[in-house]
Amino acid sequence: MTALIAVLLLLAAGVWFGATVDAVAEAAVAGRPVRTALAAPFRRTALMLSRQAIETEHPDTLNHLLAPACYLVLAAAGLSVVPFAPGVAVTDIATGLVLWGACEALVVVVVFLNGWSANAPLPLIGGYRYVAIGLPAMLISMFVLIGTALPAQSLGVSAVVESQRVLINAVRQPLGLPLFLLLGLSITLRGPFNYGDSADLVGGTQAEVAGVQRLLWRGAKLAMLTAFSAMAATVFLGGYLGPVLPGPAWLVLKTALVMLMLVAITHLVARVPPARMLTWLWTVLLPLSFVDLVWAGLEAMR
Amino acid sequence: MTLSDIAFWLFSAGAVWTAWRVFRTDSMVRASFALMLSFFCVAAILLLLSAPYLGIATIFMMAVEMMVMALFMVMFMMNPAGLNPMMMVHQHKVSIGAGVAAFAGLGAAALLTDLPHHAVAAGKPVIRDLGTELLGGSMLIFETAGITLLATMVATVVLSSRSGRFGAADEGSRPPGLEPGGKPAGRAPERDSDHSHHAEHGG
Amino acid sequence: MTLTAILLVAAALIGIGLYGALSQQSFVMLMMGLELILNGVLLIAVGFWSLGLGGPPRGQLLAIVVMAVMAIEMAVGFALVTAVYRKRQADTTEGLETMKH
Amino acid sequence: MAMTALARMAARAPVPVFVATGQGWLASCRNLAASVDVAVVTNIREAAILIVAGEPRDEDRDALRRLHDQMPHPRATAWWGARPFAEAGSAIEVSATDDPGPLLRSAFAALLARVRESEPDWLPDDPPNPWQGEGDHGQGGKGMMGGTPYGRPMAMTADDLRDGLALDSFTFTIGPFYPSLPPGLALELTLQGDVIQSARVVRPPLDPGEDAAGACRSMTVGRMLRLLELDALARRCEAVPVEDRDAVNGLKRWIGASCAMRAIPKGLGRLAGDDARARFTRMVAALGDAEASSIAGPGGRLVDLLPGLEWNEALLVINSFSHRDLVALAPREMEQEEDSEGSAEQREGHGI
Repeated sequence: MTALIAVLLLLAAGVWFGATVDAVAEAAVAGRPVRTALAAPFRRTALMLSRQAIETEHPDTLNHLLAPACYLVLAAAGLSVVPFAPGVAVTDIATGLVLWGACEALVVVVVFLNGWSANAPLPLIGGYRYVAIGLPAMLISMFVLIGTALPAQSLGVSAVVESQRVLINAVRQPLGLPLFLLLGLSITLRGPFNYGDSADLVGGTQAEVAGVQRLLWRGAKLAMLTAFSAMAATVFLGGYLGPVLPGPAWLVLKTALVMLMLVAITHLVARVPPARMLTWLWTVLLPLSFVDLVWAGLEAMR
Repeated sequence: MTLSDIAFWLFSAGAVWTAWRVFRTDSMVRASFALMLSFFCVAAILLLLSAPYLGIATIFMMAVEMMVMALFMVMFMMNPAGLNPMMMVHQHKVSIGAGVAAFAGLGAAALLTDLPHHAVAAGKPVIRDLGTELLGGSMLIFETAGITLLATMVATVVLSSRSGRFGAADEGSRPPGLEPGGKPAGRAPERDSDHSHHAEHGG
Repeated sequence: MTLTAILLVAAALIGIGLYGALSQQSFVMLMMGLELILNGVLLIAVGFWSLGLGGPPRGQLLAIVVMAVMAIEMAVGFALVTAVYRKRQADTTEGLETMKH
Repeated sequence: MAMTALARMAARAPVPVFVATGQGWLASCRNLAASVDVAVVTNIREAAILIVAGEPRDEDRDALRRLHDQMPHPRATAWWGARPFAEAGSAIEVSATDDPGPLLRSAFAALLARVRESEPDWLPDDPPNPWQGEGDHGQGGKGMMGGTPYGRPMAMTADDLRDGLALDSFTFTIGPFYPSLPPGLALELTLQGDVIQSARVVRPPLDPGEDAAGACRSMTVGRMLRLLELDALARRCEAVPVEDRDAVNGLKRWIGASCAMRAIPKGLGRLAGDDARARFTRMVAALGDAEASSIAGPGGRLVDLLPGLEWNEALLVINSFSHRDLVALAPREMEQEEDSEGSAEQREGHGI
């Protein structure tokens, strides 16, 4: 029960924190006043709530409503495997990493459905494009995650945390965290991996959405950012492990750190055209994840 | 009736109903994802059957597979959204008969056979068992599956790519002669080519 | 939740799958039927493993093999659809009246 | 009328505006980007106020009406140095020399407080063709292929440039207000998936005139950065005061550090020996210069560069040319001009 409350609290706090950091970073890069950016998330929320929701011509209504809701649920489900302290997790199962992987895979489905359901060309192109990039990105993350399971000798997330008592995985498997961050950008549709909601398609899967629907999708994206950051902090940065402060505090701090990194990358690094990214994913990044896996295996056998 | 019994019947009903919807919806994308939901219901039953790894792995795999399925649906169907009614069937009555017969036969077999009763002991380390089996006693089978998948990948690329060994796949190709400069071996590709686009989709 | 109940559910899935595989003209829909049959097989395998035989490790191995078969069926199926479409502009089984090039 | 707390909160946000640029108005639009009162959005679905900046061309008027009707309620239109249409009821009129910021802000607050009425549609909300009633299921024709559901003809297969898999192609028009294209340019594109099979110029880009070269350049670089998913940097670029050397040099450093140049594939859109990356690099280097830089007589046609390119690459190629070069590269094509008019698949600002 405490774990469930903790998950919901962390999600809510993460959505607020993510929105604020995002607005501040955007204002800083855009050369606009940073102070008003602190209130910007609330104002934008109010603005979106006071606008009409769009209905396109003959949309797939069921999926149009389900997609943002499912995205939010996936964020919560993904976060549920993260332990806040020894033994305190909503789903403390021996296959936590596989469950997280299933959430990743379903994000691809949800984003595609979001683009599909509007029954309009630009969202559909966005959805298609996202599938092409999102699937290989997800494959890479699975290899990287299996790498972290090797020293823990378990697919359970708690065991992965405990295996980092001496040395965190970010140091033990130096390729792991950077590759995993790519997935984070991909499943939250951000910056260099924003192929679903991209600007050249005037918002891609979001091109035909306004009002509450837009707000929901935005919120779900930020919730997923929180869930991913907590997962990255747990699997690569030792999660709740740390001196002096209590365990949950460490987890929150590390989560915030990962979120900051992702937000910075979002606004500072350019995105390459999809065809080029697809080539890189299959020919450079996927082999790199194999190297990471071999590295992790050799290290675990030591 | 315990809680897990109720869950089992709910998921069973879900699995069968979504499976039925696959062939009854006009929208091809919905059909793909109805199939995905059917798999998810079965995965939930697997979880109830104390097979946690298999259950979650099924969800993981089917999410990806059905995503690809939906893509191919949109690609190849001329009306993927089902804006027009969609009923592309042949030998319909025979198929219904075969489906009913299969269900009746298998169902009768299930009801009439004296089935063994020996449930998994609670607390059995099933995931560890699976791991040691995969990489221990049955390693050869597991590796064979892996190699087969690799072969599948190669075969898939060969089959679907345009550039063939002897020319573009859609132009028809002839292997070169058996001796250098000789007559091309094999039959000349026919130039009839029923390239009437979507010729098959009559009313 | 008895083994008989599980086998009945699996039989229903296999029945629907067989109907789909036999009746659908479109290749992709046909493959959905095949997938459903395998879905039923997976349920049967795990059902026997869990309730009938007391969880022998090889039962789970069989389920993994079934999943691999599904993946292979999908991949080869789609490759064939693409190859046929390239040549014949057709995505239905009637487009394959002849195996000739 | 008392505003609700929600509306008060919303009214403090920068006014989301979509700018429809008309003749001779390119330079003034830059000032909007620098204003703290407004946030220029690139999607009409996000906008609350449509700014018609300068008189639209006669042939763009219908497109503008369609654009307006895509804006979600509550909405309004501001006419900045332009004559309002007859159907535009209570128009916000801003004279050409004024800063529209304060007026927009008060109109926005009035809209949210429901003091000001939201504008009704300017065009009838009908499907382009009747479709209901025919066929077994009222789908507008016989069988699965027949009819024109919702007035759209069924997609038909066509040849494909990428790998010859002849799937359903899709023809539609983007522009003249598409945010990733230079103002005024409208293209009719035929797509297979996201690969462009053929392109035709429906409307040429607006001619900016000699004195707007500097402003056009920062707008073009801004569009380019947005295509590279650097929205915040694009805003900085659009708002940067061109006479402030430090600010401009700082901007160039930001752009360099973001790997924007290296993100563009080499050899993309090669024309007269230069590829898109080289043109963009030169354009960034020339930021802050007032005089126009142009490829000396580029020669060639824009529509010949596009087929075979993926959507994002095609937009990168288009925006790698300076506005003046584009005017030369994409001249008005006289034949079939009226053909696409009234076609069901007009997409003006963006999607549907």
